[in-house]
Amino acid sequence: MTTSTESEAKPKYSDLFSLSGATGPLIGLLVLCAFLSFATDSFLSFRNFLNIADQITVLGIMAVGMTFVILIGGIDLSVGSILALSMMVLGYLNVEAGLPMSVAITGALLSAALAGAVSGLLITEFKVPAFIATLAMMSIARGLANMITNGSQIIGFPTWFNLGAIIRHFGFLTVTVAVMLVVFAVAMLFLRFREEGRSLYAIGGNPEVARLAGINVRLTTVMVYVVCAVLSGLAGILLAARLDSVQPSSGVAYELDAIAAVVIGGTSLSGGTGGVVGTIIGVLIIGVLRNGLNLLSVSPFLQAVIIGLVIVLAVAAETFKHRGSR
Amino acid sequence: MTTSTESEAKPKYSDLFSLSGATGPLIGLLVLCAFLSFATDSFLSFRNFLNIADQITVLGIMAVGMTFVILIGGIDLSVGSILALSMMVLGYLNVEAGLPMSVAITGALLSAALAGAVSGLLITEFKVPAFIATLAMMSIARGLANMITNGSQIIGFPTWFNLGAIIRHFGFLTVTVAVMLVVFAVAMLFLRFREEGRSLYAIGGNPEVARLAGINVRLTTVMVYVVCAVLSGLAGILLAARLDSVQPSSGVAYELDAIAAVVIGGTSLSGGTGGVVGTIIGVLIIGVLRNGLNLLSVSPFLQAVIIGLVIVLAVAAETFKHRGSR
Amino acid sequence: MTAEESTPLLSLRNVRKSFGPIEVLHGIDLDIKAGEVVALLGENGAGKSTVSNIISGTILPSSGEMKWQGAVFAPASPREAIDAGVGMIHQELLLLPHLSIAENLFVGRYPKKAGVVDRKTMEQRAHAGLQRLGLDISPRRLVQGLSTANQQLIEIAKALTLNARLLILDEPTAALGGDETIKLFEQIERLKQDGVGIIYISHRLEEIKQIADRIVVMRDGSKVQEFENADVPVRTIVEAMVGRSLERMFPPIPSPQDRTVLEVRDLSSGLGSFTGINFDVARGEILGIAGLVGAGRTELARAIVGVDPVSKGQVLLDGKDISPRKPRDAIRNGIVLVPEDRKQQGLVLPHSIAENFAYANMNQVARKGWVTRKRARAFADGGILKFGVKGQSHQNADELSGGNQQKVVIAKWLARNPRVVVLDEPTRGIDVGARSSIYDIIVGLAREGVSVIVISSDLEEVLGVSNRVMVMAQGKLSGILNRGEANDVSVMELATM
Amino acid sequence: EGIGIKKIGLAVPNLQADFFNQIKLGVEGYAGKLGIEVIVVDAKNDTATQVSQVQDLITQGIDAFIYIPAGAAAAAVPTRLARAEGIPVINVDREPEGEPGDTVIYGENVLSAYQVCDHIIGLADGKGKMVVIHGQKGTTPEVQRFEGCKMAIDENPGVELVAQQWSQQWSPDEGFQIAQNMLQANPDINIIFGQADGLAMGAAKAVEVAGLADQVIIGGYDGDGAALESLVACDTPFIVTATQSTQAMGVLAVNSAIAVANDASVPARQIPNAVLTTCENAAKFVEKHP
Ligand SMILES: Nc1ncnc2c1ncn2[C@@H]1O[C@H](COP(=O)(O)OP(=O)(O)OP(=O)(O)O)[C@@H](O)[C@H]1O
Ligand SMILES: Nc1ncnc2c1ncn2[C@@H]1O[C@H](COP(=O)(O)OP(=O)(O)OP(=O)(O)O)[C@@H](O)[C@H]1O
Ligand SMILES: [Mg+2]
Ligand SMILES: [Mg+2]
Repeated sequence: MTTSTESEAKPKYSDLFSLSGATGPLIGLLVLCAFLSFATDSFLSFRNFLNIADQITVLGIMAVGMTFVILIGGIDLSVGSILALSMMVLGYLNVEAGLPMSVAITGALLSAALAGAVSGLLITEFKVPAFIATLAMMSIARGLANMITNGSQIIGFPTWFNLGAIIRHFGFLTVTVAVMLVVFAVAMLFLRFREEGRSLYAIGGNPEVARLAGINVRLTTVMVYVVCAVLSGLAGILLAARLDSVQPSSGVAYELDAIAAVVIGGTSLSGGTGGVVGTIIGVLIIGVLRNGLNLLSVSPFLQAVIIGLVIVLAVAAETFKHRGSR
Repeated sequence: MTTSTESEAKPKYSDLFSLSGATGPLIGLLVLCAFLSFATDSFLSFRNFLNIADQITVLGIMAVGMTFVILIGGIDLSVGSILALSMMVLGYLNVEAGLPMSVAITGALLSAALAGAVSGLLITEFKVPAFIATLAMMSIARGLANMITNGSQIIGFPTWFNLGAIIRHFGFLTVTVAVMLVVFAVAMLFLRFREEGRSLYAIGGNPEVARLAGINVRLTTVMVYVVCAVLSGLAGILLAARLDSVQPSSGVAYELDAIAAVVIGGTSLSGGTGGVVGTIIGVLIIGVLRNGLNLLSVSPFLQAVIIGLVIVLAVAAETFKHRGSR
Repeated sequence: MTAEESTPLLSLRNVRKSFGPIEVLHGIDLDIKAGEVVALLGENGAGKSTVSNIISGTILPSSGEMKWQGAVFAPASPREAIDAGVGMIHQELLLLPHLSIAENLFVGRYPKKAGVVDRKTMEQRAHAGLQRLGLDISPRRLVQGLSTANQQLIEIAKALTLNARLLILDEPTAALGGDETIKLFEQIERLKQDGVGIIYISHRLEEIKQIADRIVVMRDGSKVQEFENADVPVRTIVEAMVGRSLERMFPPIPSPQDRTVLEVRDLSSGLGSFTGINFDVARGEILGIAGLVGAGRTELARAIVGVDPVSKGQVLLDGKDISPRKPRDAIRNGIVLVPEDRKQQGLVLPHSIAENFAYANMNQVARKGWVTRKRARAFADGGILKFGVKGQSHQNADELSGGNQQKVVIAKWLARNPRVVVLDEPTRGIDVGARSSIYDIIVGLAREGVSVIVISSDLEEVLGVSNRVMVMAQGKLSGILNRGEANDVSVMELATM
Repeated sequence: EGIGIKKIGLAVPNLQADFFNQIKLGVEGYAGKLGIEVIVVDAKNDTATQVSQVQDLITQGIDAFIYIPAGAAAAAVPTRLARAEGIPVINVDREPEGEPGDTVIYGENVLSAYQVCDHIIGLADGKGKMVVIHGQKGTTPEVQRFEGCKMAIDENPGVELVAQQWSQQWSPDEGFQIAQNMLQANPDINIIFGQADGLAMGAAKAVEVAGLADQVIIGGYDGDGAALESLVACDTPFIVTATQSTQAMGVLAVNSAIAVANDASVPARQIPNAVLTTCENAAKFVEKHP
């Protein structure tokens, strides 16, 4: 019988970074990094790590939203299309309609939120399975994104916008990467310590139990899809800053990357277990892997095979760990 | 209380076509057909129905395999890639290696079966979630398909092969469509009336109960993924016949179509309920919708929006039906 | 008595409920006062859980009205009921396996400090709650992997920490042993003193006298009788419940034959929950297994039929080593298990009764591997009739009341005509009438020469049906008593060794 | 009157690619002026989908078929289907092996790619480290543009091709990522050829992020609307492209369709040149796309 005497009310360090289910992947990540450090001259450098941070921004932010969705036992296939929709709304409002950037950004995020709310309501009110509701939204949002400019891209954002993705403050921190870090931190604190965050685990564990415990399951579910969509919209805005242009074909198949990152990070697709720390590891595995394969100049066909193998190994490693500990 | 006295072992008609959960979609399909008959001159014609039958062959066969997988509570994202792999193996063995078509077809189906077996074993033995195992297999199989010819297509199949997709026996039945019909019929009988078919429902309903009831859950699960992969391979062979060529880029995103067809048809993604009749309706909805939108000359971007809306409506209709009956 | 005191905490007037076209509650009137314990009794399917679910906002009534302290009360969701002060523990265990015990206790109402969840307070309060029930587990432990009894205690702890004005306990003791039940009653007494009103549902009628102030009996969706005093003979209650008198609980037990059928040799669990178990069961014998909660009985049963792995030892049938590695090995040899947890292990809930019968009896339902719906229904109808299940073969299992579900689980396994039956808590949640018919069935099986193992936390039950009683304590076999020597005292002595 | 066709079917591989979208706009614009109805179908890069769509086009009774084959390879079946109904087939961009249409119109790739690479290598004084960001591996433009560029590289022994990588979708996002990693592996790169403008513009951003804008020269291909605007501004390392005459291709396709339908003769191959476009001459293409 253990009753810990020394337990404080303040967020605890170990709590925050708890790796539930993600130690396997963490080891995988470290092995990957070690291998790449030996196999290439260019991997192990400060500069390259900054590059990787840049490259994972979009996926990282989307994966946080996807973590919430998967935690409540849902799934969202529409994130890539919503990213494109939000980008096109941004470009349309700022460049075509000539509105100030603040309005354009708000509009882009609102359009994403709306798309998320529709998915959420379809799931809660019309009992459409999340897979289907978001699959439909994936098609709809992509169609709308294309219809804004009849398929063409938009360029001509104000100069400062692109600079946010380029200038490295204090020698390392671009605004886009900073946004990602803030999203990570807020999501981590929210999931660990906020009542609403904990309710996501309850809903994912068993929605009926959550309902009986007095949690507003429907509202929470809709909100989760809204947040996931808004984060995708935010990722779209960062991507627009980075590319200094928007095109309706952005983000195709990003949903699969995001889901893969979340699951590699130990969040269970059946809901109720996992967290953002694992997801960050998952995102890093995918980011480092892509970066490393390019540094190694591996052909794209072989890359596909290797990425598949690594994903499986990272997830299966967790099983081996459990077997060992039995 | 009814205890029927005359019980025969033979399949019953009404049983076979039971629409559990798919009456909503069936009504949706009929409404769609009625609308298209009025809105276009060309929809309601024998010729066009033959075209639709042609067009759904590949999706139809893949969706049957997907039905099995989803019935046991799994999912298979690799079907599109396995289709491509099997096509490329077929082309390589027949055209490049000069082997007879029978050997090439066997080889293609075997390669698909192998891919399915690997996914199945990852799921049962290494406890990798089906979503991730098949996501990885999707990447791996696509990479391998590309590596066979380094990304290029293969042409040069024997003449009879393409004719199988073109010549309409008795004025209506191509070999490819006939194969699809046979697959439908066998799957329907299997799921409804075979002991093994019924155990898929048990596994999907509650794998632990199924295990305690003496069902070999692991073996059955692996077999289901193998069958799903073989059906994808078969669909690949029919597609090769139709295109008279094979290319490694075939079948991208087909998994989403197949899953959508299955779920529109009333099979639940959580497993245990549904069946092939519903899936056929789902396949027809997708096929008729695509055909109809083309006949209506709807712009491609708007098509994406409409397809999304119809998918949602078809599934939500089932909810409305239930609400009505409450 | 002042006017305020006489206003009931909660009153129901003419409450009705239909599921689809079928009405299952036909106008219920009920009053609960502060500080009293009302026992709600009735056969399986009488509508007790349905009434409770309406009060707790889990489901909506079809018509009728409720008043809470005199004001109209119509909770549209559990949240509204909780906010009003109604707490309920449900008949079915409803816990979140991936969360800690503490979180399970406080889900939906976490203690907070500065906007964040105050884990320290939460864990302290959880710890206190568990201690009160004598549960010595860390509140940080995950619920996953806890035994059924412990999960039940956690459910109770959850209810006790609710600070409710009205508490509904739907069969809280179904999975508990004597000690735990006593602890629970102490807590109920304490709550009564604090003026909490309690609705207590149970099929263990002996308990009622100890705890209830008043008894309400339901039958087939109607209230049939109220006793203003709990001090009525059990027989009278039973008559009110089943509408006839019940002669006896336990039928005479036949003597076993000489031939040993099942032998368990030096069996140890692969999961570490028991070691070195040796016993045998003869043809036509009923072996009871008693023990305290967590003694390892369930694990032993699961190991015998190959559900859980074994680290060492053998299971012999007719002297032949058949040590099953998977359930189908055991089934093939005619050994079946009626599991403890019918929802997770017994039934595919969203499927029909007919399908559930078929899954366990494919060899009989299928002809050359072909199954038709008609044959499956006909087969299930046989079992339904024989066991008096209230339900039809085409109904889904989740539409049945808990007790009727249990009957379906037993019936589907007995339909295989097994040689050895292992029943783990066979009468959990089963009403008295049905319980005595299950005892009849058990004894009937023994007469036919089947060997039966009955695991139960209900001591009376073990003593009542067994030829011999095997007692386990902390994963070890502590003794086997013959029918003559087994009684409350001797069994408890061995169980606490 | 005298045109002979009322309805044209246009099968496009993928409208997400600006190149195809431009051709579509060219066909629609010109046909609209002539009073011809155009039905567009988008195969989303899938050959099988395209075959189905062509069946549906024929069901609608089109009088001519403009066929831009989808996927890395061109399928012969759509041509056969149209032929069986006696419908003229105008191929654009590529044509299926063994089943040529009545004419094929495609942008010249090899020579124009040579010109772009020659231009950027020239600006770098014929020496330095060069990288190539390819399009989708195995597609005709990917192969031919590299062939042309390789000629320019081979002519300049001072230029070393230090790395090449393939993208899946010719997209700016991929261009950015690939270039960033290439710059990491080889920080002294000074010449980049992106096989499409999207790739080149993405690469330009990566160069700016790396702070190497002064050192690197980037060439692209296609002459997308956005790329031309960027060249007009001329404030990035991306300074040259080959503008394909996409609108002209659309017009040519419609005219060829009319000619074939009226039994006039058309050349088997029509190859409008791509025009080397730099900061200086980009403005006039923005004004009016060729
Ligand atoms: N969701 C449902 N759909 C249809 N019928 C239902 C449903 N839930 C309960 N019933 C029916 O309502 C009746 C009352 O069930 P209830 O669960 O209230 O019984 P109970 O008295 O709690 O029985 P037990 O002692 O077995 O728990 C039963 O006949 C049951 O079959
Ligand atoms: N799935 C499991 N994983 C890990 N431990 C378990 C699991 N199931 C049970 N245990 C533990 O094994 C021990 C024996 O449990 P078991 O359920 O066999 O006891 P029991 O005597 O049948 O008591 P009960 O009355 O609770 O059924 C308990 O300490 C329990 O916590
Ligand atoms: Mg009940
Ligand atoms: Mg037990």
